[in-house]
Amino acid sequence: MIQYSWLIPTLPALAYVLITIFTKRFKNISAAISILTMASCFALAVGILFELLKMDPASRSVTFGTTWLQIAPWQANVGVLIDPLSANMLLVVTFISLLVQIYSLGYMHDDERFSTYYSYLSLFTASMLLLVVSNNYLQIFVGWELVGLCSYLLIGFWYFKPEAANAAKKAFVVNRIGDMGFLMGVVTIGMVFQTFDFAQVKDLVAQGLANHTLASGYVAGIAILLFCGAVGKSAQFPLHVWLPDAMEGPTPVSALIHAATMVAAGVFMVARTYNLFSADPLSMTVVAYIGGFTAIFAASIALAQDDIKRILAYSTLSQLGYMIMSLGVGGYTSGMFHLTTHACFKALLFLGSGSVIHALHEQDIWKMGGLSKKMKITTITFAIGTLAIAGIPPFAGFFSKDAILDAVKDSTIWHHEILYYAAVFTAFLTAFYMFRLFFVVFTGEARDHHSFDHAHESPFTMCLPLVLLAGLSICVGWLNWPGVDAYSKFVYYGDLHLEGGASNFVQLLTQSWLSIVVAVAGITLSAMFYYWRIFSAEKMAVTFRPIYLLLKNKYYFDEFYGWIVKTFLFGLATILKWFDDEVVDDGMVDGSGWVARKMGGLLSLTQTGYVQNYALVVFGAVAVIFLLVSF
Amino acid sequence: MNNIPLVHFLYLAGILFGIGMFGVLARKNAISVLMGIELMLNAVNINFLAFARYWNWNSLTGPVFVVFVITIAAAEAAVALAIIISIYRHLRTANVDDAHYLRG
Amino acid sequence: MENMIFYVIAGITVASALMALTVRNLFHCALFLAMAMFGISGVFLYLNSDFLASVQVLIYVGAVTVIIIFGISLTRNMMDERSKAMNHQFLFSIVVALLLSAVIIAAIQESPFVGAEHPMSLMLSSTTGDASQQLAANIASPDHPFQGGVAYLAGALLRPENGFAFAFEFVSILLLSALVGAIVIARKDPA
Amino acid sequence: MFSVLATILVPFAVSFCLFHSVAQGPNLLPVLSTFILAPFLAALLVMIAPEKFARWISLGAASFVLGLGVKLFLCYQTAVSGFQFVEEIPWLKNLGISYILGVDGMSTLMVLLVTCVYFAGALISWNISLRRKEYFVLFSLLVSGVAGAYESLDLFFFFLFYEFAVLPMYLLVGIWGTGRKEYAAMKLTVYLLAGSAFMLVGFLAIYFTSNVHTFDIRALSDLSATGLSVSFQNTWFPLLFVGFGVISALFPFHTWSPDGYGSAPTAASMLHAGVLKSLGGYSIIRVALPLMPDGAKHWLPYLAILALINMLYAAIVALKQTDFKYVIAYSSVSHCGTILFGICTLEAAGLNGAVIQTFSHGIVAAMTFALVGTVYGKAHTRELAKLGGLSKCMPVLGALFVAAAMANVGLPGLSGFVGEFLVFLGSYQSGFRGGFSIFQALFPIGVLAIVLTAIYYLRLVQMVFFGPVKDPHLNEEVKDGSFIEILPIAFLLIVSLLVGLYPKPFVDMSNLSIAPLIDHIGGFK
Amino acid sequence: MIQVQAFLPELWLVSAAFLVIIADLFQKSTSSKTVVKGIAVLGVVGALLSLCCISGCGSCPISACCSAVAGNVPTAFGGFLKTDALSVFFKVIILLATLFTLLISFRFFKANPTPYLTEFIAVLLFSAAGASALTSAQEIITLYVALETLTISSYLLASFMKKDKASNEAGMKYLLLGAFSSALLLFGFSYLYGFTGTTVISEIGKVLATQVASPLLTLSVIMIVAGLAFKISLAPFHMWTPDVYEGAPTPVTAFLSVASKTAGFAAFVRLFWVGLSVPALQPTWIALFAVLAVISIILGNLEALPQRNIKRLMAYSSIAQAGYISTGFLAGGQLGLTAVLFYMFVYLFANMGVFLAITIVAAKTGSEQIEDYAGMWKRSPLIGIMLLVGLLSLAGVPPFAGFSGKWYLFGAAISKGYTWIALVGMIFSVVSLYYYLQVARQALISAPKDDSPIELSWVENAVLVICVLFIVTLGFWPTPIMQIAQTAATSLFN
Repeated sequence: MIQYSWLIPTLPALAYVLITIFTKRFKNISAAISILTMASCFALAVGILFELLKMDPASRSVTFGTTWLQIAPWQANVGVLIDPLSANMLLVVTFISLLVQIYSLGYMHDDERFSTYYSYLSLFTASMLLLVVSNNYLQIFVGWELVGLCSYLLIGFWYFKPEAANAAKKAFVVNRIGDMGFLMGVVTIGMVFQTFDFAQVKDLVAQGLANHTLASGYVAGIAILLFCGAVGKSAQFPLHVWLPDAMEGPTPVSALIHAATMVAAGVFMVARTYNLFSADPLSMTVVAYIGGFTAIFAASIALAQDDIKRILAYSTLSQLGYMIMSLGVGGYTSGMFHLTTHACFKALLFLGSGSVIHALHEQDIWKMGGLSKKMKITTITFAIGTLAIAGIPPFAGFFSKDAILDAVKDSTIWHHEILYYAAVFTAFLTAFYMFRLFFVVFTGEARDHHSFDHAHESPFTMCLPLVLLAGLSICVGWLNWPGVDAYSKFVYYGDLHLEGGASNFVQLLTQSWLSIVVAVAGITLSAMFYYWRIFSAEKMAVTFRPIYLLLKNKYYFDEFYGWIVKTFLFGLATILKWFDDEVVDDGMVDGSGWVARKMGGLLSLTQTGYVQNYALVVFGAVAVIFLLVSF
Repeated sequence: MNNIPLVHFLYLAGILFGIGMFGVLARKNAISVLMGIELMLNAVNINFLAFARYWNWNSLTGPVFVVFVITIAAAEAAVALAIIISIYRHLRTANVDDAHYLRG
Repeated sequence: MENMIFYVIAGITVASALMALTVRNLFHCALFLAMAMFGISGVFLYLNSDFLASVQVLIYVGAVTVIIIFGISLTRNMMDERSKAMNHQFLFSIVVALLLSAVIIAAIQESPFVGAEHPMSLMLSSTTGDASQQLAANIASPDHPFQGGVAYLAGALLRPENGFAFAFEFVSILLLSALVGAIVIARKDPA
Repeated sequence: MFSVLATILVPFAVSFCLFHSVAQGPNLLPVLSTFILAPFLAALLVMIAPEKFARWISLGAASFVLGLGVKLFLCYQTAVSGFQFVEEIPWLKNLGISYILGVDGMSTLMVLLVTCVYFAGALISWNISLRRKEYFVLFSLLVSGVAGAYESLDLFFFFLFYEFAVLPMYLLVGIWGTGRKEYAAMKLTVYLLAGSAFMLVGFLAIYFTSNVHTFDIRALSDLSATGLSVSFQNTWFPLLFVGFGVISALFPFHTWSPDGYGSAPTAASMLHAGVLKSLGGYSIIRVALPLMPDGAKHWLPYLAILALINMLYAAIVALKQTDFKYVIAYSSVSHCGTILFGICTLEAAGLNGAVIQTFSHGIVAAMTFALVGTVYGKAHTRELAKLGGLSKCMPVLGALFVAAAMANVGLPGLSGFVGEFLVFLGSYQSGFRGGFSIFQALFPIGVLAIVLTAIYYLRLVQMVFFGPVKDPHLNEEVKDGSFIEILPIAFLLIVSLLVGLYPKPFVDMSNLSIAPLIDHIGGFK
Repeated sequence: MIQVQAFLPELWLVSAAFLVIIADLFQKSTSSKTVVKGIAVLGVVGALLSLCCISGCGSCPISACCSAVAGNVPTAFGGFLKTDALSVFFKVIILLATLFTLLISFRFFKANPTPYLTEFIAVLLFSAAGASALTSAQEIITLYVALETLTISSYLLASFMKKDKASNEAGMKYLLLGAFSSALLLFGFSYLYGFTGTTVISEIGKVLATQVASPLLTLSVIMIVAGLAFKISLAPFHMWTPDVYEGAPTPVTAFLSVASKTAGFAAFVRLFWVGLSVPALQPTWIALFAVLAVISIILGNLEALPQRNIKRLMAYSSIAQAGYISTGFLAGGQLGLTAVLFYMFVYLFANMGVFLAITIVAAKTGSEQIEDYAGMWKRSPLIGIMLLVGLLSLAGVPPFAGFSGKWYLFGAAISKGYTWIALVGMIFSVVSLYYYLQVARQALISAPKDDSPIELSWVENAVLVICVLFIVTLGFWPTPIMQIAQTAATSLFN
């Protein structure tokens, strides 16, 4: 099966081409093509997983490829690397993608650009899978950029909405800034190691570090450059600003791209190039702190948001911060595990919110309420998702989050205790704001009766993915059921060693009492505010108005960046345009023409028309020439 | 045979050439300008003959040149006067300055 | 004595040339010019060129000056006393004329002609193989210096093998052309 | 539509087969001359034929040449490399001038580029109605000149063909342009010829200083034979570089480019931006580097700064432009900066990047200008303030423009990425080799261009195609591109995709020229 | 031994001139004077064909150069007149220029009737004979007489439109400046004679070869340069050019710009590269020419920029062209002189074609202003193309012959190390493009103010087409003319 793995990115790409060129006008055929290719990709991914499982754990890595371009001494390949990491990602991507595509059948049904939508989804999946199966740095960059394009296209899918167009542009540009670093990293790798191949680079780094021909600081530099890309794509601080805005895209897109898969690409990339990151504590520290900071930072913003999708977006940021932090502190497995579980429950949450939006045509949570009465399936599945993200055992989030907290606690990096407390506090915040969302939207009384009256449960195509994902949100975590540790034994870096040490579920619960406590505390507090209404959120907002405003306005980062861009970039552009128009063009170019014409005009004044003046010049010239020649 | 040094003839020619030049440059009237030119040509003639003597009449080139110069100067004078008369018909003047419509 | 007369003639020539180009009245100018031409023909005599001296008198005094006076008469109001003789660049002209004259005189002073009466050797005879050498051999030698005789000149001008014949013939074309053209231009067309 | 397809396919097939038969046997057909003569004869034919046939003849010739170009690309023997299909006719023996045509890998690519753009340009000019006959005459002549310049191996003919192309350009801009067309035409012409002033004097200086007494580039490239001293090279290399650079809109001699392209008719800007402009970088690689390697090594680090300024400065200035076409024009300037920067690296990767970028820029710029022209033809304005939401009424053109923008931005999968990536790789490598630390300092700045390019292109997409429709008239009256308008753009997009998706054959082709050149020069050491 | 071949063309021209005058006696003054025109054209064509007899090969006159160099150089008048390949080449240019001038004058005088057409033609032919004789002259007196024949006739030609104030003024200015330029020239000659005792150019060279430089000698060289530079309108002795070119009748302007200039260069080439090409003087006058060439290029091109009158524009252009040609001249040697000859030949067609176009347009519109050329592409495409091709050839833009010409001129300069002159020349060529293109712009881009077509006679059509073809072909394929020019240049040093 693995030898057909190259088909995984190719099939959706073909689907894209087919839809774009031939079936634009036939909605159903387009959707069918897209969904069928995705299903077959999923099947392939499953097949690959099983084939890998059959192999010896130490050699679960298959790679093959062909030359893409060649300039001695470089050879850039296009190829496939199948190992547990990519198999894991393949499953996640193809599965979520498949579900989202099914879901979209209902969600996008009335859109006139239905086929285009599916073509973009196919293209996205193709690019994402290209990235995932890549066996070299260049290809991963190629896929990386292509998913950026698809993200751009899908955020701007409703291009006629100015917000959507703006958000799309912002997403692409912010990502590009990160990608600039990534590209520099890739180029540096090419320059230093004369190859882009993961395996070769890995060997060369190991050799170089072993015989001290390569400074670990150098490797750390490369790693940090690469990490810039991850910061952009996984929307880590300070490049996080694009992701909330990306919610302007259709909700299934948010679920697929901006929650489950693409934004996780940064995490995946760090994991994929882990040998570079782990070479030096510096790069690890940077990664861990950026991740940790993003986690708490985004969670705090989520507290004060009103838009259902934006809350989820900030939650995504926060969870991505978790994953990055986990990788940074050495929790390779826990990071990837959280990626997997998060993909399930975050996709669930987004699709659930999509279901709500589909029903109400409304995104402001304060205009919702009491939806549990009308949308049973959505409510239940959403609740499962919320519990999962809050880290309540035995839902999936509990296992992965706890693993991360463990990893942070056990890590050896600089002041890891700060990170630990931050992570715990984030867990508390997460539970709080997620349940805030849940309570406000699904419980209590309807606030906007007009839209409430029209609300209805979503069609089957939308509910089916919700149910499937809800099931997964419960069960995926059990892969790492203490004592079983199936996931940890499959995806790991270096030599296999199981940490945490909990051998059964009870032990795990006792070990991780803190995280459970904070989660429960968060839920309780949230319930006090929004369910039982013991406290008034409005009063709190008034009392802590500066903090509330700060959070509500996302720490004014958009304004700050906007100000920087406007002042510096467009200011510079204004100055340079002025320079170009006035100095270079009018001054130098037209100026030289002007000077020439003026000189011509002045010189032709010497042609006075008086013939004796001419004679004077002639004789004068003879005398002057003679004097010049003689002296 | 006189023994006036060659350079004295040359000086004389130079001075006459200068005077002729001055006439060409400074006189207002076209005919005066023409006179200046004639003087310059005569200075040339003095030079030729002086050098011919200096070269011991080794060739007749000098005097021959003078013959041609005189002839051509006469032709030139005739042509000049024709043009001056023609221009006089238009401008009612023979001042060189007054013909300066072509310029720039 | 002989030399003194030369310098007197030279002085008169220069003076009348100067007068010819500074006097306001054009008739007077023409007369001074004629006088200068006389002077120059006198100088020609000092250069052993009696024929050319007479030609000078005939052509310049007799023809050119007359033509000029004729022209002056045709363009009558040139003698208008009110108009200035000199143009606007009078001062510049003095400067340039003096400058160029000074340059010429200075150059002459620096030249090998100072003090030398004849060239050291007759390079000509050693290098020439052409018409002028034949001339040199035939008609002129230090013993029989050229006296400005008509015959010699005629020979030089007219014998085809002497080379100058072409120029002599050709100058007639020049004269013809000048004649034809001058007539056309000076002629007063019927209106 | 079918007659158009027939006009395209039949000559294409004919030339393809014709060349095929020749390529098998002894080289009897002067293939390379055909690239020059076919457009030239087409021009003559258009001149003679009635006006209504003008565009058909041109299109036929363009397809014929395209077939030939593709076949040339396929038939070039990569195993042998070096100059192939050489034609040599002595012209002025005593002055060492010969009519020499020949292609190596790099010029094969360029010839292919010329033919592609010619083809697309002929299609895009389909609806020209003003003085149509003259238009197609000049258009074909332009191609003839450009093709000659890329094929010439003799400096005299190189120069001759290059300038031969400038003149039709003047008239094309002057007569069929828009806006301040006469000013722009004059500026463009004067600038390009000013650049060539240095070229001409430089060529002659090389001829008279070298010991080989020929204008044959092949012979002149042998440094041991030419004996051009280091001081000579140091004097002339920068002058030639700037002279060639003017063609590629080197800062501060770039302003002809926005004005010229802003005013030029669509096909003319396509050909100029796509093909003629690339000649600058091409000739630096073809002439300046091999002939004066020491001068190159001495000067390129400093000249790299100019190239960098080009990249970044033009990109920033593009941000504030208010005219649709001016943004594209500045983008083209910026991309040419990348080409020059690639050359300045003096590394295999960088130079290959420059060549690929040249090809890519040619295709992509032509595509972008074709789009701008088509949109302008429908919306009748190019002011960004008045445009908006065009995707609503012209979705296909909108999608194509996004594709073009992405190609410009250097998105992988399209041709722009390959070139840019190699250029950056080369520049880093160049610094790494320790030749000049200046590169290492400059490299990160160069990468900024990819962000800036993204910013202004996306701004453009947003302002023109996205958002609400600003002018309600547009929505009602304007139709999407017709088949004949879409065809050339789609064609160019496909070429760009080909290069982007599988660059190996193209890079291999270019490396056939670059690898020996790098061996010859030796790089910064 | 006198070989008639040495002055056969002059004989043809002079005889034609006499015949013209005689024939006129038998024609009514009001008739169109077809016979007179016919005789004139035949005379010039005969003169051209007579060049074939020089080598006796009977082929075309240009190829006669090749055989002439083979050794059979017709000589007359004791070697004072020698028609070598170089002079044949110059003669071809001059005679072709005369032929063009005749053609232009026919159109010109049709639009501006004059009773003196016969006299005009006669004087023109005399003048051409002078120019032609000048190219063969090997001796200064002969050269001077020929030069004056050309010049004095030119004064008359310039003021020939005696009812036209501008023509009169042009004539007077030309005459006065010409006369004292020739006085200057003669003064220079007199000192040269003083130093060498001979007027035979080759002997002057031999005598001077042994002498050291002295200020007087230098002065005489400068005066000669000044006197002759007047003829080729090299700055700063160019001042007459714009006024005279503008005021003179267009055919005369054309004649002056080509024939007279060619003659001037012929004199320069003989005098300087044979007579004064000695160690004591050569560096001086080469440096002098370098400066004058550069000044001419700069002044001519800059002053042309603001011009509105096309003839005046062409005047400044011709000053600049003189500068370009001088760069080839000062480089000298076989290469430089070849370049000069080739460029002169190209210049002939470009300039004459343009002047023919100017005359035709002026005859129709009565205007010489550049604005009035608007829309020529519609009124007469051929004229539009001629202007474009001719002017761009003058600007040195490929693929026109002017480009090849400049390539050789600047190549020659660079080969002698005058790279900076070439650089200046090229840069100002670009400046020149600005004003040349202004004309081309009006003619080919602007919309016509007046739609009425301009009709051309078949001869004019043919001549314009020939000019265009010549210019384009020579641009691509200069080889044959280059080879002939090279043979001609070589003959100077034999």
